[in-house]
Amino acid sequence: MNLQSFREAAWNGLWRQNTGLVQLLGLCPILAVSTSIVNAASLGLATVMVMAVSNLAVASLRNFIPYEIRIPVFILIIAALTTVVDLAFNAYFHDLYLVLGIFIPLIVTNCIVLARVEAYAAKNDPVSSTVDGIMMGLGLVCLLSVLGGLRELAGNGTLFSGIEMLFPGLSPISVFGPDYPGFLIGILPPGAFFTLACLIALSNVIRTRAAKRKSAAQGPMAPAADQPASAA
Amino acid sequence: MITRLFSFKGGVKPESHKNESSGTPILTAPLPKRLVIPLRQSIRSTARCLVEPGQKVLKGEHIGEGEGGLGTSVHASTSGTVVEIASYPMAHASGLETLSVVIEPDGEDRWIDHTSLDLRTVSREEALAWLRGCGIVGMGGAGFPTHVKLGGGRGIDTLVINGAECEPWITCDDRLMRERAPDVLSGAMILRELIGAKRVLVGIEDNKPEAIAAMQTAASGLGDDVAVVPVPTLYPAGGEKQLIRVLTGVEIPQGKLGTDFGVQCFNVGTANAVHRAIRFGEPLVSRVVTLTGNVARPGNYEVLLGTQVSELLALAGPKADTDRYIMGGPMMGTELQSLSVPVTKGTNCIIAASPALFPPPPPELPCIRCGACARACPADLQPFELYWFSRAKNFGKAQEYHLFDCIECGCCAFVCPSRIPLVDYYRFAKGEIWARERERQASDQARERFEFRNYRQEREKEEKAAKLAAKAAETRAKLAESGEAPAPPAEAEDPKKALVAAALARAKQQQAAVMPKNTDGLSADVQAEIADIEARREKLNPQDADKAP
Amino acid sequence: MINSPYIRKPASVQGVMLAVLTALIPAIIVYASQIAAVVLVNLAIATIAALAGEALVLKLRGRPLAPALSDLSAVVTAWLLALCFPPILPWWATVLGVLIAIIAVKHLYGGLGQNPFNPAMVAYCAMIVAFPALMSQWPAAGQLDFATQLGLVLGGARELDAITSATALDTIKTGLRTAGATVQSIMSQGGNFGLVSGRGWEWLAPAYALGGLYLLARGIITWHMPAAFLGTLAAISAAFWLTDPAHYASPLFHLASGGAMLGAFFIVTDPVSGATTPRGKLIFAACIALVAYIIRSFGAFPEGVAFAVLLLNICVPLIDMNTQPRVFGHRGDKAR
Amino acid sequence: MSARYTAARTSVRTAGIMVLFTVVFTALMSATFELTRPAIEASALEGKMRLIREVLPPSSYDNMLLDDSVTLGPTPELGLDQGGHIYRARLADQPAALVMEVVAPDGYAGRIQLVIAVGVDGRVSGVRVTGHRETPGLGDYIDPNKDRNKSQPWIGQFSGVSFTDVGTEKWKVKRDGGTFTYRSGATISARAVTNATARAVDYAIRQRDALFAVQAGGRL
Amino acid sequence: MLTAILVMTGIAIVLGTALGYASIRFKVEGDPLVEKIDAILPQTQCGQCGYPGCKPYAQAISNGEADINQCPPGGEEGIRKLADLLGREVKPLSEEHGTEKPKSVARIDEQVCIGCTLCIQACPVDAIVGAAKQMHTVVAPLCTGCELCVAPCPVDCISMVPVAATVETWKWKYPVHELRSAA
Repeated sequence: MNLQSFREAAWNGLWRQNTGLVQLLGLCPILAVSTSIVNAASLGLATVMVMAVSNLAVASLRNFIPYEIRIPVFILIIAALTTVVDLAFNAYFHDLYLVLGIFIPLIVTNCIVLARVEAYAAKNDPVSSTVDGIMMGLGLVCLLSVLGGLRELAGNGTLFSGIEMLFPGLSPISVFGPDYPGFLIGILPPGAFFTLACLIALSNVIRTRAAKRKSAAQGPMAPAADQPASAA
Repeated sequence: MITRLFSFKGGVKPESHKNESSGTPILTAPLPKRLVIPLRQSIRSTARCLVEPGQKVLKGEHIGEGEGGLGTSVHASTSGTVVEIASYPMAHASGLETLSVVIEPDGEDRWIDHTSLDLRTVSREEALAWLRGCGIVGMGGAGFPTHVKLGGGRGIDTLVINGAECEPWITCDDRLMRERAPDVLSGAMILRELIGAKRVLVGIEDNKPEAIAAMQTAASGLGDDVAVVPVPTLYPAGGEKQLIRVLTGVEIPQGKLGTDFGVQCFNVGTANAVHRAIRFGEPLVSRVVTLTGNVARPGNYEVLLGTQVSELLALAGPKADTDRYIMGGPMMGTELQSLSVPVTKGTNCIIAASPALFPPPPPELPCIRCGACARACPADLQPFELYWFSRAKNFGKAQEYHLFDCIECGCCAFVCPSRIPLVDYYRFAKGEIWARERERQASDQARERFEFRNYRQEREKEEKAAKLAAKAAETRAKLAESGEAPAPPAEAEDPKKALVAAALARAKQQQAAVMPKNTDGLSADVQAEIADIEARREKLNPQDADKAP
Repeated sequence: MINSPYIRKPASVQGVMLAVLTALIPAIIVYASQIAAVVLVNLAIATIAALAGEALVLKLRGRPLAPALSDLSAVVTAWLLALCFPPILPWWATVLGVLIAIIAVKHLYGGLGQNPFNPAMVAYCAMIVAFPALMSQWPAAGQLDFATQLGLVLGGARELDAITSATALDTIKTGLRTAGATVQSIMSQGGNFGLVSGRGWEWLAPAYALGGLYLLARGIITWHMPAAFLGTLAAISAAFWLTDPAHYASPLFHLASGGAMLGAFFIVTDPVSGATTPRGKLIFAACIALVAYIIRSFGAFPEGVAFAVLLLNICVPLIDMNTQPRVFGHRGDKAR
Repeated sequence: MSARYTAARTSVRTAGIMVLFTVVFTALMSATFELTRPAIEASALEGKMRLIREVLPPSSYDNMLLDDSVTLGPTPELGLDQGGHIYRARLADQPAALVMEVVAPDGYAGRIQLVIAVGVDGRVSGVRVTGHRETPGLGDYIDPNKDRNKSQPWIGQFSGVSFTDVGTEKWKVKRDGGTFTYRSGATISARAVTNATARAVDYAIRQRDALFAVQAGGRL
Repeated sequence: MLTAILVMTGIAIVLGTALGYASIRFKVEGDPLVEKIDAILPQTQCGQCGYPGCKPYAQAISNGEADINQCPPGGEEGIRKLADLLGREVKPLSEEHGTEKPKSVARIDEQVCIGCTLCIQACPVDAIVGAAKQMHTVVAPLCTGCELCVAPCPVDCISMVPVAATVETWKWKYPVHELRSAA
């Protein structure tokens, strides 16, 4: 895997095909756990782990998996890896496990993981598949962190609340001071929808601008490559 | 006879503005300098021209033969000379032109021979053919051929005569009923005879007491089953379906004829025309037209069909600030794009509009779904839903919400607080749906023909191959007999190519011959024949253009 | 070229909205004189915020300002919100609520006529969810002087335990959780009750009804929605009250409390987000009353009209689609 | 379709591959489970201990608190319809405190679950909310994690209080004429916790001897 | 641990067998999608898309060989409908396949026609009548305006005449919807 294709995979995962912003996949955990940066990033990292390893496993074994039973086998692999992550969280980050609760096992049903396995790992070599899994996952982590940060900030006026669960000794930052009344809707479920909608709108604005600039630079005949995809 | 009145939902009450023109008696308009008689009197069909330029015609002479089931005859409105048969703008929202016969009156206004028809001696079919020959159509505006409407059958219980005249400003039917009530009722009796109706109901809006009085006086001797019924003034009570509903309680669905429900409805003007056609044998050559609005002398005029609006308007004297003219009423009429359009059988009113009388619509605002349109709709539709669907070009949904039940009466747009031109959207959607239907039919036909052609070519190829194989087998058999080697198969295309080349050469010759229009060498007879043919072609061509698909 | 019809009734959106504003005036007078005069300040704040928000979005969307600003629809939303919010809500909260209504609910969906939800009610719900503490501080009628009210609105101390009181609905709801409490015992002990409902507040109900009757007379709203809403609310509360008068408040209490009258005549009847067919209107309003009663009696919030309106807003397409009126002539030939 | 791919052959082949994958990955899962079991159990224990530490200082006892428990049947005094547990803290084999599971049934949105530690002297050592459904941002200040006032959480006012400092008739929220504060707009949550605390202290004082008398792991 | 593996193996056997069996047994043949695409195409049969008729083009789209923007007579609306049907992005008409033109019909200049029948053979919908060495004429209502007859004519006597609106085919325009500022 050369630098060029690595860069390509990173760009795809982090921005162009961002799972949350563009593909709108896996919204259930995105919305449910993004109440704070720590929660959001933790679940995101768990997903990265599952994605990277499942992509690696599927890409390595892809020649042994018949077409007819590929979905059950993929699910089996993902489920096994998720269970491993779930148990590991339970054992070593117990407090976080209590917070993230149901959402770690739910990684199994996260469309992002199965989508990347089916669309990428099943057709590519193990190294680039692993990179793709990591980059797609990191794209999700970035989105989740921003979402979590914004919601936390709006709802509580803090950042990194719950950091002590990961790194004992560190403490959250109170941005607006103790008198902040708290725009509570931010950390309630509707706030997740509003914030994600705003982020998607923002990303679409950026993409449209970029496409316009690109087509202006290349002349009117250039195809608009970075058109934001319509909501699936 | 006491008639129980029903009501329809919705409706609006615009200011009537009837007094402007209803006060003075019907005047006969002077003979115009020129008559432009369109061969197409309604959008349904065009009549075939029976005259040619230079021909002298008498008043009432047949100049156009109706074609097809919905065609009616066209007649010369006065005596004179046909000067031209050419395309002239017609009174239609499109402003398109149509083939018209232009007659220069000779000033004598001499009638062709005409006699009355004794209904007792002729069959129903003959009577209907007579009306068709006299060019009688509905005079309420739509111009539907009367004989077609009458031909529906005899199981009719009620004949409704429509004297409601619900549109503001128009008073031609009002004046007609005041002045010629016996004629109108005589026509009604003939119509009743022809459809065998048990009773006749004349519906007149109660804002025309004089007309009601005149008609009641005239009807007093006609028996119990002829009644003149005042109906509440509520636009569009004069809509055919609405009037039938008010008088009989029967609702006629879209696409259905009154005949199926035992009701038939005719305009008072039509009844008058039927009276003249049967009792005197006069074809329909004139009608009463209201000239009103921003004019000095509003009133009603008996106008020859084909009189151009510009000439007619001079009688009423439009005021200086008139900015446009509306043909028909302000609720359903059309703005005239040219003043050279002629009066046709369906022209009931010409309104001179000024910004003061008809202010331009204020800016349009978004629909707030207030439902005022739904409350005003006489067809019980949800106009705002139709508007959303039409605007979004979601025609399937629009049809599902009964777009074609809309009678385009304009009530919804009249009441809309957002001043949305709702009816424009419905007209657009209907036109688009019709156009798509035509396109779909054309494409289905093309697909079918394409597939058949492929099938045919395949079959021909197979047949040819079979034939060739048979022939080859035969030849081989022969050769086997004679012991000769088979000759190489001749180039199949060759002879054809040669033929084409020869034809090409001939054509080039011909073209060279045609190009300089080499007619010098021909005899006078032949030249005359050529000229004749050319003239005929000239004459045919404009009509072709009008008929083009 | 202009097509027919060439004449129009002198009706306008502005006129409709003006009538709604006029209809609110009796209630505003009662509110200002009986409960808290500061509501007038809130109305002004909300109006300014609404117009400014509307102008801002129109500018961003590249739309002309004048027609949208002059149609007064933003002012109607602003007034309704100012009347729904607690009168001593800080000014910034009022502004925020109004901006949510105008920007997020009205313009993000395409502006006037396009919003599937009632802007005022979405904003109200968003505020009560986001700032439950602020949104549940109501002054006891006539206990605060104007200067204190104004001070609370414009900022300053919010240690309010002594001067605020729960609304009548809230008092009944929370009171009933104490063992042995009955509606009668709660109403007789609390000083905040009048004849049938909250002291002072109960006079708002007839004032709203008066405005509603004006709208009915003007033909701005039809009878369907208020009748169905109030009828259903009365019927269902009567049913519960008759079975257990100790634990369910009377129909009169329900009709005179909270947002019942305001909802019946001004909120439920919002044409943009409500049902439009005659039968649909009846179903829509009746279901709102039903859901509102359920939330009031069994839900987590003391007042449920706003949530009920939003829930039913979602159902409007379904209701409208299935209640299309019979079109002229589509009955067959059944002459009466 | 060649004879190689009949339905029966394909079925056997796919089943075989399925089994192979299943065995490998199930083994992986099982192995991880076995590997992490001790850590998970330790974490669960640690979780409980931390909660107890929050209501009872570790210095005040020296026994294995979690092993020294009493199982209660339905106990209306503590709001325990289904029964619960009480842990006994001892210092040098002498009774030191009771850590009780308590339920306040009359929260605004249903039951509020509490853990209350009461010393042998009847003094509250600490109160923590372990489960509730109070309105977010309004009634949830009873949970110190949700309490906006981090330096002096509302629940802290019960620490170190006994019936001798605050009489039973004053062990109420201020609105009901007692000593304990509450936040405006959410009296009910505070009232429920306060009343439950009072009942728990009363129960601890009255049943103290009986409770300490029961054998470890026994029932009362 | 053994129980877990045994249970999972049992499930795997059942699922694997069932799936393998189903994959052979329930194989779907044929593609009704082609018909749906064909219904959207204008049936001009002009071949501008690069396929010999609308049906072959429909087949090609369905197979993923052709793009949806190769049909000039269908125009933008056709592309939009195809995009809707296939769940793809709308894209502008591909210029190499031609441009959208107003509907026209072929007209044979009868003075010049030599009766070679080449146009008759070229017409995909049999809309030209005539016989060898006889004058030909176009049956206008059947003509799809595909222009395929124009090129083969050896004497260039065929011209495309745009179809003019008549009272029957005239349509009301889409109402101009603009928000003007109040005066």
